[in-house]
Amino acid sequence: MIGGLELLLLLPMAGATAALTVRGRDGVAVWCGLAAATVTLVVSIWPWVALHGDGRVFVAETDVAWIEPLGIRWHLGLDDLSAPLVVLTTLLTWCCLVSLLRRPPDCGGVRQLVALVLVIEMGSIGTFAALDLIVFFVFFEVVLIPMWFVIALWGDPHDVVGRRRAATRFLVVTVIGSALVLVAFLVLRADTGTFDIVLLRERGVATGTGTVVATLLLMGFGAKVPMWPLHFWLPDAHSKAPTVGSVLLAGVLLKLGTYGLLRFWRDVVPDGAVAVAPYLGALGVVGIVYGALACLAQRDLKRLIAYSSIGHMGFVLLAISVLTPQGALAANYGNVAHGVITGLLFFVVGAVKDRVGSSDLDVVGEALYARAPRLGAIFAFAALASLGLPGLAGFWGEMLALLAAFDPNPALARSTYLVLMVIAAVGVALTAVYFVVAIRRVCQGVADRDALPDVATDEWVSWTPLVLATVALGIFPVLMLWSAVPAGLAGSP
Amino acid sequence: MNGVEVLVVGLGVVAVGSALLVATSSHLVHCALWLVVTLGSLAGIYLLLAAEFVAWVQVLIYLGAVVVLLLFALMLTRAPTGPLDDLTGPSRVVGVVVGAATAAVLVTTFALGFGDARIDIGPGDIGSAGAVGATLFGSWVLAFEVLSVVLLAALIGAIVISRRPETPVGER
Amino acid sequence: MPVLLPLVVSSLLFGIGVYIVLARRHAVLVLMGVELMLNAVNLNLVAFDAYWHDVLDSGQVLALYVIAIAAAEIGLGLAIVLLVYRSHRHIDLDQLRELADRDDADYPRDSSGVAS
Amino acid sequence: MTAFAVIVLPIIAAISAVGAAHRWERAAPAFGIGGTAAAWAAAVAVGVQQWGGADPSVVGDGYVDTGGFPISFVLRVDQLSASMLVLATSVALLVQVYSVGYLRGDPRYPSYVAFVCLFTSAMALVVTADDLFVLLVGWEVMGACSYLLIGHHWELEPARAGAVKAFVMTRVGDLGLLVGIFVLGKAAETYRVSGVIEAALAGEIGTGTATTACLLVLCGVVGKSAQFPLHTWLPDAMPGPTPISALIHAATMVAAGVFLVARLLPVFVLSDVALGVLSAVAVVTMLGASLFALAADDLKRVLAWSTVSQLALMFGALSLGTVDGYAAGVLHLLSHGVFKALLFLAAGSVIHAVGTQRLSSMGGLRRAMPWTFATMTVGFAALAGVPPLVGFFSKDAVLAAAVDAAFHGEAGRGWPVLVAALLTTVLTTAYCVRAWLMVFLGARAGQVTGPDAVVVAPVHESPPEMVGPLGVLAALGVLGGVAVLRPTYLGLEPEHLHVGVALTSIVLVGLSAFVVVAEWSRSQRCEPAEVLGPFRTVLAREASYDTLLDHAVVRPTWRLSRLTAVVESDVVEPYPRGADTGAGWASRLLRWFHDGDVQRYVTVIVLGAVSVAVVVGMVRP
Repeated sequence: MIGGLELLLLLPMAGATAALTVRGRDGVAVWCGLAAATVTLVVSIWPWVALHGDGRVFVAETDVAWIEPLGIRWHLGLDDLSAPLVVLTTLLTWCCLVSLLRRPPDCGGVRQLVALVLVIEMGSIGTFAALDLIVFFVFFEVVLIPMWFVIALWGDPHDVVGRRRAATRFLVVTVIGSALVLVAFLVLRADTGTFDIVLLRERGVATGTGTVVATLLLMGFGAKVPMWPLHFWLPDAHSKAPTVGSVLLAGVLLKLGTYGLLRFWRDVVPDGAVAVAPYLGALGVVGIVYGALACLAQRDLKRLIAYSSIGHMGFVLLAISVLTPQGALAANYGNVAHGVITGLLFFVVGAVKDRVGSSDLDVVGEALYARAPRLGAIFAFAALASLGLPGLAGFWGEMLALLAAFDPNPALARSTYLVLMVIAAVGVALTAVYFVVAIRRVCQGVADRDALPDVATDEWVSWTPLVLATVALGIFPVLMLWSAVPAGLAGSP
Repeated sequence: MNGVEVLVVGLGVVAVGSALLVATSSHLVHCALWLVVTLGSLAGIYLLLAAEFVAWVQVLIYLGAVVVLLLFALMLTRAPTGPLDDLTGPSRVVGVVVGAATAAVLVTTFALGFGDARIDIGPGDIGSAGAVGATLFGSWVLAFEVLSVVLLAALIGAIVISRRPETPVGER
Repeated sequence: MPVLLPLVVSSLLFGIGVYIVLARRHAVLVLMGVELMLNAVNLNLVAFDAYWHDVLDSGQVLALYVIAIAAAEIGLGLAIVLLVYRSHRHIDLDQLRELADRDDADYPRDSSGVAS
Repeated sequence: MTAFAVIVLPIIAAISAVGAAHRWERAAPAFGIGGTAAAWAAAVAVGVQQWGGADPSVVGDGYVDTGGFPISFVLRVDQLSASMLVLATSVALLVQVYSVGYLRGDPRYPSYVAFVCLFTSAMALVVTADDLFVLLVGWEVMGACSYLLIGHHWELEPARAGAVKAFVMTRVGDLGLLVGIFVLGKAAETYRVSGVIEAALAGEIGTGTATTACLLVLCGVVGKSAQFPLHTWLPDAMPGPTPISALIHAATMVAAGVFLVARLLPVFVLSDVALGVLSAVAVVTMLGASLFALAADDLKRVLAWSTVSQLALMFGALSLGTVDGYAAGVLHLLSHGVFKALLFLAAGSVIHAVGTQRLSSMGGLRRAMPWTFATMTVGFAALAGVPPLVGFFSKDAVLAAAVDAAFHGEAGRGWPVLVAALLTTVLTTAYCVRAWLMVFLGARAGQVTGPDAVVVAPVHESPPEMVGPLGVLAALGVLGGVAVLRPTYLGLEPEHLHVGVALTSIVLVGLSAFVVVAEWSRSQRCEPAEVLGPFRTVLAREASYDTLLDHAVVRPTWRLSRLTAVVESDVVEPYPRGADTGAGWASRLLRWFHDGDVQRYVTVIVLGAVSVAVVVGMVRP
């Protein structure tokens, strides 16, 4: 039987196959991929809706034997933690494919790129939906290689060596990270005799083993998130990746790390995580401040946004580390908000880069407001959203993270978290500084260079969902918070 | 120690001794000939171990075919017939050590595993051609057929490899 | 008859075969070393066959297979030796270094820039 | 529902203005005026209902569970909110009308209208929100709108710098407010404003908690209302369009700080420390800002410093912690809204005509711009506290409350506030008279001198859409005294004139004005502030506070960021590079074994096998 989630996995694969095999011009292939992505997007919304008012923990659950001798089961399901992320994935993929429709890469190979994007989508959905450790790991790995191709083959056309190095660095760091994750999974299996997340949650894990597992997961997923000081692959990968690569990398791939950390710390090793949680919080906060300071000194827009991602992920990590339902909520909200906003930022900066040939601040020049008013306005909008302006999506993520840190799990030292919260608040201020400085450098000023083509129709089509999502999540945080307490989050310590 | 054992010991000494000569001789052709002695004495031991058919196959194939092939190889590569002083490479010490270590490990293992076990060969145990043939074409026929395919493949492979290429490899 | 007797002989033959393979420079001699090792195995097989009184004679049958495969192997080995001789005009193993990992300069440069 | 309309209508107008921008360029002002007028009507409707003594109206009951206490989407309008709503929408409406003339032909008019509308809406949200987080949303949206509007002329360096400074300084303060909300929410176990006040009145909040919470809230208030030590952004925001300055100074942005303290006064009262800090901030800011106003050479800067100083006066009144103080603070907030809007719009009219903001380049405009002259005179007089204008009565209330506290109540806060307020009265009069003299009297227009003199042609009175709002505000300034004396609409006791206090202040105003006029005459009708001598330079530099901030905060931050960049490239980057190089070396080392000697390969293989056999044999006896 094919459940809804299998459909979500098969649709992108069908789209990818169609994009590769369909005859005719390349445009037809992109349309095929886009059609698959559209159906996936529509289908992916229903689990999220189904969660509302439904007391069940997991919707669309399937659980059949897969590799029986090893006790590996094909167990999929979505809860309030993963359903929004699945929608985020499908939405961003849709936007990416729309942007490829009229703007195929100069170096060609748009069919392959579409197929890879869809494979990434499939792998991400699978990772979010997996309820078996091995299934999770398989999908987690499936995402990596396509992204390596996307960066190495369709990356910055001016720097072939640099883009390959960035891609390989991304791959090596994340593969090392996932090796640690695999070790953690095997330790869990050795201790409890099952790979099933639901069973693991029911049976519980001894605190000692739990601490070992939590530490391994911290390091493994930390490389993916990326957590300071494992972040060094991110700026390179972002600055060399093509626009769709940057969007998916920031919007979806980083979420795999935070989602994994949250899922396993919350559901599987809540007791073991207590011992390492303060370290996670501290590293997250260091990431916030460090990312903000690094942004201030950046000369390249894409790198700037990459460093800002480190900061935002710092908030998510801080929220995860408080080990409360509120923290989980804040982390998930931060995940989705960051995905939407940073996706939009990368689209806009990618558009700027396409127009002037570089994302270097000196090359981009000043006065985008005058040279391409709508592009400048969207950039300013996205920047304001990213710095956490209330009324837009970014605010709730940061605010809830700080609020969660104000009131951590009773097992944790509250004074530590108060200090962390204050430092994180300083990071919020620094975030505001670097974004307004960036707006000042890029958007404002005297227009001493040629005007640029303004936002085109296809760009509007691919960006508007993200703009609307940013506003909607900001004004109606209920969208994300509605299923908060009744279902899964109540189960944590 | 009965007569059979004496014979086995004697043949064993001959086999090992001539194998040592294979390993040390400086005449290539002598090496091949000493190898014949080793294989022959092994055939004798097979006979004493009641493996009659194996012993004859050993004589036919090894002594007959394999050694001749080796001699062909020596001839076709224009091996000099006189003594050569550089037949043993610079790693002879290492070779001695590793070879001795291997033998020692094997001997130790066997000694620990089969310290004083004995082989009792009854009259019905003789592995005559009939008996071996019956099992070979009965229980083991599938492996036998597969082996024939392997031999065919090896034959074709040997032909393909040794065929003269259109352009001589050396002039590449 | 102590089972150890043939086993010791086979072990010594095997060790000598190893020595030949490792230390002798002439390719045909190395092939002889391989033959010695195979025969050592055969002796083991036959000896254990006799020891266990196997009704299926699996030891002997396996020894026969080994002999057959050894024949095939020696045929292939001969072909390779001839090929090597034809291309190099010698079959001295010490001077056959094609398998060495050479410097980057000898390869067409990989443009990925991953290494170094 | 009406209160909801006040928030939503301007947003609709903003979206329409921007959406219609490329089709009907001329339509933007109409959308702005229409939307704001509708919001104004709704606000008045709410106001009439509340002033009539109705129970506070509550709109909406949605809430969001955050895992802790829920965030409620509830609007609650009481008498104070209603009055603030009416004030804010009125000023916004007048500003929209006024801008039609002031920004005629501006290509960025649609976005301007949209931001002003959004600004109005955000202020309405701040005064009506019954949840601290929702209040914070409005609070910060206002900050963003002021950032965007101050940077309206983004091709000018001062506008860019001022916008960034305003945004960053207020946001730094807002973080304190955010944490303060956490503390309040945890203490009161709700984020509802009404709930927090109930908890405070019921004594459920301890003194320590109240102190922490109030001090943190004060951070936000100090940032938003430009009080010491975060006061410098407001004068630097002056490169923004003048109507925006009127909006920010009179009825929105900075007023929100006073409103919040007034709202949360029941919590502040629990903590003497918080009130003490508040009064200290108020005293320092009051005096410092009015001194800076005295020496500034920029008309809008004078007005900006006067706003800072008047806000401090309100905080002084609130910090007394008495009912009289509360009434005086709120009344002064309302009356200040009227006359400061008037002053800024009139100043805009002057600047629009003259083309410069420098006082030393103006003068003698009273004949050329009679309407502007008349209305601005009313504004200055109200600011200085000349009877019977609105400012006189509200300041009288502040002074009376301070006297009451000094002699009969909390002397520790009463005396400093009283003394500072009296000194401020003197200084306020001084800078008002000075500015008035330098703008309208003295050398005539057309003889404007100085480096910025761009207008050589004779100056004209501004168009009616600019003078009209001035007239309305001037009328309010004259008649508003009644509203101050009869604050029953706020649910307060009627004020009565405090004769002794009033006389004292009148005498002080008169003396101060006399001295300034005398000095002005002595300096050949040029610059009365010359009497300050070397002190004037210090004041004109605003006590070098910005330089101090620059050295203490801004530069270290930049240095840290450069350090981070260095760390990134020289400490972090070497890790992957080192791993890369290390792997290269390791492979070269291993390659040394891999030299093509097949026999050695076999040696190693056999050795490995033998070793494994030996190890296994020894481990398993």
